Amino acid sequence: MPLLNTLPDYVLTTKTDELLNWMRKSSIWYMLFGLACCAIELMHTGGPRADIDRFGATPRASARQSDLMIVAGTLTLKMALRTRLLYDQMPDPRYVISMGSCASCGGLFQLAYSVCDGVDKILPVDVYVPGCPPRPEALTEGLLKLQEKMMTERWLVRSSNGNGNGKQVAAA
Amino acid sequence: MYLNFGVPLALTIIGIGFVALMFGLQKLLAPQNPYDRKLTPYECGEPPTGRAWINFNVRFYLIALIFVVFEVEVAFVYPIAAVYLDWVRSGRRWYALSEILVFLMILFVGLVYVWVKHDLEWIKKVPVEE
Amino acid sequence: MSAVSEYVGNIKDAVTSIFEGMAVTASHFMRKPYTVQYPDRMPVRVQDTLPFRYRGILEVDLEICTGCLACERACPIDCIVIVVDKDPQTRQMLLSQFDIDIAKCMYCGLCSEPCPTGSIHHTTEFEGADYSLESLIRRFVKDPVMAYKPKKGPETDTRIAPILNRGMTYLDQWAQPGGEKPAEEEEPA
Amino acid sequence: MDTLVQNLIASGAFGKNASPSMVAALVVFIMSAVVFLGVAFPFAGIVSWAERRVWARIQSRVGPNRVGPQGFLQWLADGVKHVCKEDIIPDESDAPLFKMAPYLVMLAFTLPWAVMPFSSSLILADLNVGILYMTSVTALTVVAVLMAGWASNDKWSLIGGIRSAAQIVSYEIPAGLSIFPVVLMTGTLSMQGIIRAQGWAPQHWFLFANPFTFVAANILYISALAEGNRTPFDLPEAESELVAGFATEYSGMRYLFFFMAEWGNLFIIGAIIATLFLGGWQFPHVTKNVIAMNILQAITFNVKVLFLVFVSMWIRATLPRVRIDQLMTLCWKYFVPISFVNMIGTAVWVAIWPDGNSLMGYIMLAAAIALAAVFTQRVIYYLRRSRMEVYFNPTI
Amino acid sequence: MLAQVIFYALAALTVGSAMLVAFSRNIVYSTFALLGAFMGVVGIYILLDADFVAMVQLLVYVGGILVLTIFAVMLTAGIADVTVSNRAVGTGSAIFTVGIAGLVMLYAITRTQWHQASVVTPAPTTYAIGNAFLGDYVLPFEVASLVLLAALIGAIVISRHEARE
Amino acid sequence: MSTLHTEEMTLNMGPQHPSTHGVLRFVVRADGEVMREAIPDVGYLHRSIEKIAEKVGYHGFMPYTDRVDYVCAMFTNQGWGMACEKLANIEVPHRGEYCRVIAAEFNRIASHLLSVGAMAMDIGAVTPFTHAIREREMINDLIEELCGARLTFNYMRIGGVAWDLPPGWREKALAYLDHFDPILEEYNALISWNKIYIERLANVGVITPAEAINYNLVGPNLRACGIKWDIRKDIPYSVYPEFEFDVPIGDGHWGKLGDSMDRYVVRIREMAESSKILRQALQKIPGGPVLAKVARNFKPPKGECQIRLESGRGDMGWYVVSDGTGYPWRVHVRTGSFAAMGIIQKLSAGLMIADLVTLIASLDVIAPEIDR
Amino acid sequence: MESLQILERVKNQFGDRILEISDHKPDSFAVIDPKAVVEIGKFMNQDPELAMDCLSNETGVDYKDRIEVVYHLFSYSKRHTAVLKVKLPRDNPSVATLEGVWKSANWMEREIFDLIGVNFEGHSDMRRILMPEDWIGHPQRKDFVEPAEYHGISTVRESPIIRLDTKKK
Amino acid sequence: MGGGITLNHFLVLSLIVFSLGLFTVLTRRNAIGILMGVELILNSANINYLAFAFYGGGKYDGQIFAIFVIMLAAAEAVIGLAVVLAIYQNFKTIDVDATETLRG
Ligand code: SF4
Ligand code: SF4
Ligand code: SF4
Repeated sequence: MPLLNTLPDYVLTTKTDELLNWMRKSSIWYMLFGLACCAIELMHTGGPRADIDRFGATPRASARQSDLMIVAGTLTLKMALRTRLLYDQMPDPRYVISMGSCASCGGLFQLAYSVCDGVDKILPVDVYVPGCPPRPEALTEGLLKLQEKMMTERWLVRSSNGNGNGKQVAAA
Repeated sequence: MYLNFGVPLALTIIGIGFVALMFGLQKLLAPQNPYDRKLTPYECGEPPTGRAWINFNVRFYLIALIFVVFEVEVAFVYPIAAVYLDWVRSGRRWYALSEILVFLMILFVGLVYVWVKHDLEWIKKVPVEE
Repeated sequence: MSAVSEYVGNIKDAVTSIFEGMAVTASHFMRKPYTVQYPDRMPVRVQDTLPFRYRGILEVDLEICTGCLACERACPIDCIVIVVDKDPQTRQMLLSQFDIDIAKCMYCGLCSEPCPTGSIHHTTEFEGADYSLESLIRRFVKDPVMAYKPKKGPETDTRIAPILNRGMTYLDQWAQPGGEKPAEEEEPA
Repeated sequence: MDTLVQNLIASGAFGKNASPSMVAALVVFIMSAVVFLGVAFPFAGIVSWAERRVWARIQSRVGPNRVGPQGFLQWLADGVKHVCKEDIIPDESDAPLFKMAPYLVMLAFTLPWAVMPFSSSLILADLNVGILYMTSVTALTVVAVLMAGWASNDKWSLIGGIRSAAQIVSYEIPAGLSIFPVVLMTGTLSMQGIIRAQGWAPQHWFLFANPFTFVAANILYISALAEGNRTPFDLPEAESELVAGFATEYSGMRYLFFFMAEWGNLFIIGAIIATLFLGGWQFPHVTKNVIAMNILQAITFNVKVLFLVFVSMWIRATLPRVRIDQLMTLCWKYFVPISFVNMIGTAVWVAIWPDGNSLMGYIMLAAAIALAAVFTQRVIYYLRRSRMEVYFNPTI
Repeated sequence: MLAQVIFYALAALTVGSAMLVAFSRNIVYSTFALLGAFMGVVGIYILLDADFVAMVQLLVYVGGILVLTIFAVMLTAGIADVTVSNRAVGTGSAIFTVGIAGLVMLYAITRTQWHQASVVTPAPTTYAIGNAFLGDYVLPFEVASLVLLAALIGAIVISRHEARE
Repeated sequence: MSTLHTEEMTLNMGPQHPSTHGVLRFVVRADGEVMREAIPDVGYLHRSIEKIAEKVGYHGFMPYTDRVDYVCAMFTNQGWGMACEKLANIEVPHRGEYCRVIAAEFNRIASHLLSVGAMAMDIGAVTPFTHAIREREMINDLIEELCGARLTFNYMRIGGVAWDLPPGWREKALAYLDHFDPILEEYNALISWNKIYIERLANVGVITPAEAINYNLVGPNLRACGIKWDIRKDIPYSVYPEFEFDVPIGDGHWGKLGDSMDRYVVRIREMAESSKILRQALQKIPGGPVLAKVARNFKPPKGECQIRLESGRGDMGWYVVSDGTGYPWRVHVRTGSFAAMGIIQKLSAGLMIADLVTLIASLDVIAPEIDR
Repeated sequence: MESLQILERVKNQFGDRILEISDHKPDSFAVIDPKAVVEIGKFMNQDPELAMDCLSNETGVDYKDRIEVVYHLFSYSKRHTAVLKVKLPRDNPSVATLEGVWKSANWMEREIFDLIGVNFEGHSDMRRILMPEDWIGHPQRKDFVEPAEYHGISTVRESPIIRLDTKKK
Repeated sequence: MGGGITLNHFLVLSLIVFSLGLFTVLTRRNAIGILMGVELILNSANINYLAFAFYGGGKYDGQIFAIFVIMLAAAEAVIGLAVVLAIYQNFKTIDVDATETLRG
């Protein structure tokens, strides 16, 4: 029986939480999920210049082993359903970074008939990274923002704010 | 000797215990939030088509057949390889050598046979469309 | 080529080519990495190293914005919203809203080209990641300000002069392809 | 270890009438636990971090450097993260087998440490079938992988599992055959015996004993890589083809165990090679002190092993992946016949020079040094050739 | 004492897995249960001071035959629907036959007075076997290789005509 | 194996699959490791750019052309520019053409780098990929300084280019080229002539010249089949006639003519050619304006035209119908990847799953170019 | 050969099946009878003078009153190009496929079917290629209206910026 | 081997394994299942060999026989499974009864 968000709020438990969060945030494995132009910048982010591996973030091919889904690019309606399924197949706790204008709100493709304007229509998004495409440093900054968010999460300690562990997304 | 083989036993227990311990820890620390769509097989985002438990290709199977024979042969050669040096030292070298040679040669014939009969090749023929 | 020599040749090729490849990787092992340790472990901020033309997040100097709406018209996807109206008493153009949705913007630069004063311009800033879309809207007008009136001759106001100066240099160096005159933009498209 | 037990009992540490078998069991258990938790498990983690760093460096990146000094604790972070991950058991899968596979994999990874000869006396169990034991326990991996691949009920997993199994079993043949030259020359199967038969000086290593052993060493190394599913033989985990191979459906801890076993096997591969061909822990007798001597030997052994581990990382960063049919061709048409030749050649060699031919050792050593020289020259050539100072970014 | 514990543990493993093999309704489970049986037998061999044989068992059975069997199962059985092992002989009659045979042998075992020599101290067996192979048993040894060759070629020939078509 | 009736298994490769470049999907009907066929399923990135062109004006469409083929967006920019110029026949200043060529050729190198790098990664070697990315970073630095963006350039305008070369840029570019040529050689030593690599690529996915033309393959894929055809030489546009360069074509040196290895090698050699062109262009770039005067509300006369140019993926056609208003009536882009994708189903029969990956990579298909 | 000459030659061959030849700059084209598409295609492909071995582009255009399918033919051997058009009625337009002559027509026609809604008779698999199978309507038509939602995903997104209207202009 | 483990222990153990193997052979209709049963039987035979060798005073003949048995088992498995394969691809089933009916 998992004892998540059950323990009372002592120094020890909070410290444990911090440790766990710190460990978790230092090993974010993101899913290889490039959709469009931003995918190129995603590759560059993994590449030599802005080496996101410094923060322990390595790409994984399978949704089962990834903690983070970087939605990099235009989300078409045809792709949206698959994206939802992929997100569902990721194990909790899981996070989503919406990279680029298209993923955030459809961006310049709001005029298009076949584009789902914004990934937040189908997934809960944690961090929005503006840019078209965001340069690798910008994406790195988005990752750091996500790490900050993870640090504020309550893991074992009972969570007063609604900031429980992960996002227990219900079946949809 | 029992003492020596106690070590693998101990390692077995330790290994299994370690894994079990870790799983226990995970039970404690990890969230559990299964729902049907999460439990579907991973198919690159597509809903799965067809089942995975199917009759697989025979190609690996022939490899395995050949493998077992040579595995046994390896198992046979170990003891004679171990004593070979003594026999050489005790002056019966050509006898021992010929023994080994005969044994290996017979199996080498087998390998050559399989080779020339093209049973080592990976047949990349397009299966006929029915 | 006979079978045997091919057999041997294959082995030879494999060994030599792999040898070469290993040499290359070894040499790379000796070189220093090419990584910019953004954000913390680097001498200068990345923003300062970016070229002048870099199209980062948009910035508006309201002091020199004439409220001509050229940028709003030029933007293909309407992510600029400007509300400018005449003040009944002082017959002045009053800018009461100037919002840019940087989440929607595609950083194409089409808006800053027609701007007569270079008021709207791209900065080298790219860090804008945030937790919500609302916070990605840049609101420049806190309370209504008067639109800038281009004067004949040089700018006199000491407060505005440097800004206008920057704007003009920006126009010259960046935003006026082929010496196209801003005068042409006035006619409605 | 027997001696240790006798001493303990004699010293009466366990009271007057301690049953020897119980004491022995206790000692064995504790020692094994120490070796596993103190060496095997941390090594598996650390090598994963090391590989990421080495790999990154070769790709002119930096690699994980934020967790702890130079990111040294990255492996710990990964571990804890996986403990905190949800553990998914797909409902299509065959739950019992799905759960059992990680246990088997870990078993296959733990067992070989029993005969790991760290030094002249630091060895858990000097089985007199040591090397045979070492090779045969890897058989468990095959079953585990097949189990995982089948139980996942996922196509990628199935293909990955079957590929992996076929590959491991095939390469057991050249591996086994390549061990024989050493066995023929030493006449023993025990790890310590094999090491004792060599000297500390390179020309006394079996690597340079004669041309056949040199080839055998290389074949054994490559085959071991293939058995460990390492590039260029990482077809089962071929990310670009099969998503994550037989581990596609595994998440959280269960996946981590496959991961760990793979890294940990690197050490075992290195140990086998170092023992059979690189003279194991052999170190010149600089001191009479047994403790100091053992420490020196342990260091020597580990240095050799780690070097081999590094080489495997290096290879992984260099080579592309072969196709399954090429894999089989390489095994059956190149390695197996060559190993046969090796074995026969060594047998003849031993028949002629039962005590080895020291001159040959020197010749081979010289040849190896010449090869290394050529290699260095190439490396320097490439270093000179490229002008990496052309970076337009002042921040580098 | 300890020896007894270990023996019974191994025996339990062996028999348990064997029962799973015999009674499991899913042939895949039977196949993987075979692994347990083999491992238990390996342990028994070691108890019986036959380390080399144990290793060979591990190498050949677990590493070879078991894998081969798993492949065969994966290849032939439409695995998803082989959860039933329909009976050739009725279970009742089978149990009857097996029971009779078992009882007879049990009787034989318990009644017979085996000549038991004094237990020798365990010694490495590899050399002895090797010497035997090169010495007294040289003929069977060579014949063995011929048998293997025959098996190899036979197997290939049998499965040849579907390798070509 | 087929007499053994091993059930065939239907695999979904993609849409999220590491090997498929961008979101493509293949329904693979495989028998064990051997494929019976792989049916491409595209459209996961259909962003209706052609329709958007009818909503935003001629100038406003320029940024969208970047997204048609983001790996080498310069060519799409140029294509749109050329189409509009042909419609309204506008004369592009000489220096403007030079700027276009320079930018475009740099972009071609970047595009080919990504292609060959991704190919190496699909075959399992990650280091070449990261090295290619590193080189791209440097090219990006250059292009960024030129036009202010790394990927979606929006550099060209109808009637020329938006910005002149910044001061000191030529020297940097030349310095980069000096750095690039050795890197290319090193890259070859690292991966191209690697035995395993050649074995993986040779004799895989062989395309005969006739097929290539019939399926309307273009660019490197066409040249790999031994057809010496390059728009830059054969239907000259821009200022390419002023440069010395030759067109590398495939010669089945490692396997059959027109196999994956040929396609790969053609790309490698084209990078060297591009660097040649760049050196010449940077040497003899003339002075003058870079942008012709074009009214901001650009209204071409009624009519239609198609232009073709040699993009990174080969012959790219822009078909524009104008009804005389400020908005184009119909825009259609004919891209290389679209055609290349059409041939995969035919080629895939009898390959292995691993080969499908290399086949896709060697054809260098890019999702947005297929779907637009 | 010049484009116009090519069209003339075809005209001589087929007479009144070529409905019209326009030398409108910059690209001249010929409008042909929809029923004759295949034979004209075959002719232009096989005729040694023309040798149009490549159908480099095929696309559909929706003029509000009619739908045109445009063929851009090209010859690698002769290095000349020609443009053909067929005019089709707007409600269920249909024309014979050129897949038999040029393989490249296969996907292009699928795209035209998907986006414009021209049905190509005899095409090997006339499925949607870009849009999802369950999509309604042909987007490239001028009168296409974007559906409000697709599988529960609404396709409209209001801008987060509220234009505060002080007074009407 | 101390601890009061006698020869009979091993014999009984091998007897049980043998009976189970026999049972498998009898009841399985799946040819592979039958082969598994045979493997079990051979294992029990080996246990006997080794037990007798062990308790019969340090002679190694038992072990050598065991090795030969293993070899034969392997050969038998190879041939057997090859036959299974052949049957399967001739009759599309490995149900032994079915094959009898199908034959001829
Ligand atoms: S945000 Fe821009 S760069 Fe990213 S996918 Fe959308 S259009 Fe492409
Ligand atoms: S940069 Fe482009 S998209 Fe952004 S506001 Fe300006 S014109 Fe609009
Ligand atoms: S174009 Fe410039 S001056 Fe005109 S409204 Fe926009 S920012 Fe102000």
